[in-house]
Amino acid sequence: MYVAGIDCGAKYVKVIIIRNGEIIGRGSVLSGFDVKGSLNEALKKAMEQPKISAEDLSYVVATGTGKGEVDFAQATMTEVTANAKALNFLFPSVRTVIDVGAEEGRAIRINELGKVIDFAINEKCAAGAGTFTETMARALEIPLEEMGPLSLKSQKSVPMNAQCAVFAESEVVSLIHAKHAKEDIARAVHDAIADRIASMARKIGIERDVALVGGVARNVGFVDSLKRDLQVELLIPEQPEFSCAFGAALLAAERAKGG
Amino acid sequence: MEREYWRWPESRFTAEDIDWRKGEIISAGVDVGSVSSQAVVLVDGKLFCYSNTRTGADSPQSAQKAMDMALEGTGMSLDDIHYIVGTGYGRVNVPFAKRAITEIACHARGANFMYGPSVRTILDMGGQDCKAIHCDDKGKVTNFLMNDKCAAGTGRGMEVFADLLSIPIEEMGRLSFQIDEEPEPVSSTCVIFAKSEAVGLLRKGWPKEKVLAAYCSAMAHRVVELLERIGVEKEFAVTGGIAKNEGVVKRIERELQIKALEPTYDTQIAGALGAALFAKALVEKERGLR
Amino acid sequence: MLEKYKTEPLKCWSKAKEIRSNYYKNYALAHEKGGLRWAGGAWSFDAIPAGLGDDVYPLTGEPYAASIAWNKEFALRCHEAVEKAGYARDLCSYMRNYWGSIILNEYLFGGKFPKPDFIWQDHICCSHAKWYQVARDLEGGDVPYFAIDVSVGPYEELTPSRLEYVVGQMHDGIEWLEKVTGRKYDDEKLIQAVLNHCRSTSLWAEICTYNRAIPAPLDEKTMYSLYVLGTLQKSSKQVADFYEELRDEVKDRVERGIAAVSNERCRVMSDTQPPWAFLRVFRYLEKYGCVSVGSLYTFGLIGMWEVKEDGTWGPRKTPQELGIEIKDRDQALRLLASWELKKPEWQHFYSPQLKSEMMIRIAKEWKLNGVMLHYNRGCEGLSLGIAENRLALLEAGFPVMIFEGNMGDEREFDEAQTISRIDAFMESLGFEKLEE
Amino acid sequence: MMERFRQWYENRHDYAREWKKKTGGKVLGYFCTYAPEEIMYAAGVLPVRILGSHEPQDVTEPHIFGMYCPFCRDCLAQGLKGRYSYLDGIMISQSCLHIRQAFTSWELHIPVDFSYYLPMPNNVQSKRAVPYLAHELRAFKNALERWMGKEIRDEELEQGIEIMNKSRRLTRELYELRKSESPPLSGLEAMYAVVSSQMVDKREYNNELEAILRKLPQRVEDNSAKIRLMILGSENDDTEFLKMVESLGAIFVIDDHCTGSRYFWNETIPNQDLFESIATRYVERIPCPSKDWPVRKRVSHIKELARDWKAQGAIVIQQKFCDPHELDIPSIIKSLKESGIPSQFLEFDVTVPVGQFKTRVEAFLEMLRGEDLF
Repeated sequence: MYVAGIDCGAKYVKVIIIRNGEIIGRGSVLSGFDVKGSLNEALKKAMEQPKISAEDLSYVVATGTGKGEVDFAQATMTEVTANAKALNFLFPSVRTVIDVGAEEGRAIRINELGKVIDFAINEKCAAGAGTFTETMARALEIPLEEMGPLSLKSQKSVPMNAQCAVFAESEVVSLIHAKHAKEDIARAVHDAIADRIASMARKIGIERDVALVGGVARNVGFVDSLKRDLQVELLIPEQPEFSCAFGAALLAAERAKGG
Repeated sequence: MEREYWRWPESRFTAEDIDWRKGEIISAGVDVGSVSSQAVVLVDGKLFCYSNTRTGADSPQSAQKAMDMALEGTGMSLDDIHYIVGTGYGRVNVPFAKRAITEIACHARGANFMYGPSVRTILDMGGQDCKAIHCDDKGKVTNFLMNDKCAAGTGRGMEVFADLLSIPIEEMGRLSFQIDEEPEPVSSTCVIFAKSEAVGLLRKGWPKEKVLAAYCSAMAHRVVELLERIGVEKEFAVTGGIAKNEGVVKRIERELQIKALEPTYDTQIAGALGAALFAKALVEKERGLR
Repeated sequence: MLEKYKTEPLKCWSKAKEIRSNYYKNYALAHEKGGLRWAGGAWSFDAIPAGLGDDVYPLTGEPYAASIAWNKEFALRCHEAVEKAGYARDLCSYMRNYWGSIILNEYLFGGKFPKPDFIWQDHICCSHAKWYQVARDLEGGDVPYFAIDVSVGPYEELTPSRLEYVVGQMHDGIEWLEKVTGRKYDDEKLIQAVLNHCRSTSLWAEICTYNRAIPAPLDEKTMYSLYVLGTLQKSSKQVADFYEELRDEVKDRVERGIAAVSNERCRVMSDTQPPWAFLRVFRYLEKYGCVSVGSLYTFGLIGMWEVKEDGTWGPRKTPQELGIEIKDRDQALRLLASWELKKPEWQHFYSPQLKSEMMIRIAKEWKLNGVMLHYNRGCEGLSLGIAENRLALLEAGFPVMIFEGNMGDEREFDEAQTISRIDAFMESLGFEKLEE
Repeated sequence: MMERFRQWYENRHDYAREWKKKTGGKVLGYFCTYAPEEIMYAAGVLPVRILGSHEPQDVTEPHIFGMYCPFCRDCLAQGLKGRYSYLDGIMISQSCLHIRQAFTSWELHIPVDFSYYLPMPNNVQSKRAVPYLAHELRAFKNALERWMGKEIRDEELEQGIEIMNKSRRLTRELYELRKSESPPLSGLEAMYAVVSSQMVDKREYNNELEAILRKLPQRVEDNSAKIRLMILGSENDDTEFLKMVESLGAIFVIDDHCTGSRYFWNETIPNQDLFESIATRYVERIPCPSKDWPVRKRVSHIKELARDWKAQGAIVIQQKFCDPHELDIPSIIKSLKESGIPSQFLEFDVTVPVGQFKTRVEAFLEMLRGEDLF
């Protein structure tokens, strides 16, 4: 029996297909503005490997900002619950989940059963972590994927206002003109985002173990800054951006069994 | 490689009718802004050549690049220039400049040259900040106001939208009028809010042009708020990169019910031009001419 | 959708609407009747100017500004007018709506903004006395202004000297009122107004107690339209009488099992003023069978409470009920001051703990499943200590969801995000949508 | 010459710890300059103002909602990070709601022996304010007596008043020197002096300042060509900002801050009832805007300062979200303009975007300088 979890995120559509608790297919596609089109494409990608067709899916659960677009889903769930489910399955010891995406960040406290105890989502004024790194990479004239490794070379912390991405940007411009080294600025950018995320996570209290998921978890510079800030080890699943989709797939599996 | 929609085309210009070797005073201004840099060279106060280029992560290099590009093919070298004034965010990092003067003073002075002495209110929309400047008939600043924090990032915001919509930045103004009727503006407070609103609208099926119109009018609205706080005295002119975006400028004019003066030069060079004019005055001072 | 309970509209509804609309009309038309107009906050002691005569009409700033917030187009014009005048956009949004209405010279209910004959204010937060200081500037600088400072600490620490400070200012205020209006002050009218004040506020608390019932006879969205009368003129006989009528109706609804939300199965409370332009958020809760039964804000801004013998909260006994006879001005003022200083929604200005205790009490006594806190960027007074309240509620075992917004400036509210938070919160409480 | 003040400011915590070791006394942290330090000195405790550190922080989000001013959050962060672990007590004298939250959260999460809320009246223009505050000051004294386990006698109160008055007098003398055509000290130095006086034993501060005042007139410092600026607004100990401005050919000659002149301007004039004397001082001092109503008394005071110290321009700063100042600034800017003093407004956070502010200030100075390049 095949089931799927679909995460219609701000930037990507991600699909996970599982059978008997095992991931057998995944697909990720830039969502663009034609969400339905991207959705079909991502689904197609995910079904390539197991060589199945949409009719073979006995249950589909959708999550993410665009979950309403998945009209063939039997159920929907929020990213908060999806993450809780996924991480409880992957790392049963996890009590705090931090999820950082392109636009939104969230922190979730869960118990040993994966039940959500408390959660926080970044406020309007602290949005845009992902976008911020992108524009800053541009200002520094380096490819986005080099931002992380570059910042690891820095030995110096440059304080920067953290709350708002736009204010932070004007500080970055000042730093550039004050001739700070690129690696120090890259680190300052990551420190600022980490600071913002940590601030939100502290709201719900950091209880170990702590997991980090979402696309930004792939940025080694950010991970380093966040670890330093929170003073905890971070468990990061292999494909951290698929965590919500996986959580949704887990729910789909339960439902399919008649749970 | 992916197309970089956000990038303004670079440009340069030389006045073919001027023989710089006959000039008494050769002065230059270099404006290193947060997004773009310009160099302007004047020969006896007449515009001889200029360049408009992208600012990199290293301001001295950006200054050098702008200067090299302006001088390209003119036969003039740095040593031929009597005085250089630096301006813009990176003004103190212009290695060959003798003095730094703020972009606020330079834009007023440059606008006075570009638009004539009747200019009283200048709106300079740059990459990071937006400034409303009052000046007298000589282009001397009498008052100025900068955007509040929440309205920062005007120029960068346009770039974000160019990317988001995959529309070349220089096309944005024109396209923003290809709509049936003016939509409600998106959030006028903040670039980040505006972007997330725009994504929502696009997913709802709004055509790109309409989203663009909503953003341009939000920007215009935000700028008008700034202008109204300082007051708009005639004549009114717009300088800086976004002056090239008719989608914003026309909407500002519509809201203010005032027509902005028509530019005869590349509006982005106003700062460097003002700096070059100040450089000329400084040479005259040095030579005891004033 | 599953309908567990019967519901029916409130019979008093149209009367509440009528009182409100007459109130705004009377203020505008006061001069035509030879009367006086005064402006001030909803926290000001409106019983005191009542001693100037029956033809003295108030305009309280907060409810007026909240009405503006309902009208998005007008509100936005107000904000922009205020920003243009050089005032910061992060200031109290009620205050900005109110100033905007003066600057634009437009009265929300038609015509030009009616200039008050005097300002009668009190000072509770950083903005209150300053609000009308600026309003006076905007009105041309010639409106007589008086404000009373009530910042004497929490009620449980009230001392004779602290009370004296407030009462002293009240006495000064009456002298001042006589001077600026040229009218003779009538103590008998003051006494009546004080009694009405106590009656209104005690009755409102009683009305709120009926919401302990399952199903709740009122939902918070409805309560907003009812408690507001207390912010307009709680010292008027009309408001006190209305609350009596409403009390009877709500009591009857409980007896007959009439619900505000027919599928009620989850009960929450909110906190602080809601984002007025987005009350549909409360409607959205109903998709989950969730009802907000009130908040410390709706219960304790107008309602006066005390701990009853059984340890639960009940309406504070009025002087009438206690058989106290008010004989003179001084006694009336003392009574009024000490009555008001016990306002629940005032205590937390001194310590978030005092508020947390009251909120936990409500959560227990009103049998709540969770709490939705509105982190209100529009009001620094009522958002004071809200983060600590959140921690205390969690500690006490009540799940909490927070959402950021602004009561009067819709630019600071993100509706889509708030809806998705509600989804996540409901999921975490174990509820699924009853309908799509 | 004035290095000591900077050292005290930068090593405030070491100073306090040393002081405790040396004297065996108690240190009482206070949150707002309405705190009656006279009574604390009379009680033999060291009053220390709790201030922030100007570093970005991420520990206060669970406790204070982000719409309150960065300063109050910065203050609380210092407590949460344990930097004030030597405090034996804390107190606040009522002023704005923002800083009140730093106090109430501190009370909850960083317990100390002694914690006191003094409900300083807000209606300082009412005749009821002095008798009421005198009463509250007595209550505060009683609380201190209970805490310290000793009586506070009138002589001690008189001494407390004298310690405070002396530091006020001396600091005013220091400020008088800034009226000179070429002020012998920078605005930054003046700021270090005043802010450090909020952190150290005033007796020690008085001795240091007395010595400096003897030497200062001989100091050779040519500041005559600099643009004379006034700085005013909310709490400000942003030394980096002052340094930046004064590096651009300007000098701050006068201020109106609670970390500046507003703190020490008025003296306590002792009369028969010492509590009433102290109450009168705090009721009549140059007000924080949160207490400046119905009349805005501070506006005319600011204009006088600008006139007497010959300020050519004013920099008006405000902590982000500081409502009391936001409510006065438009009227201050207007009134300065009417008396021919241009101003430049800047919104402060824990850290400021130096590049952008530098441009604004430089352009402002260019305008004031009016160099003829036209």
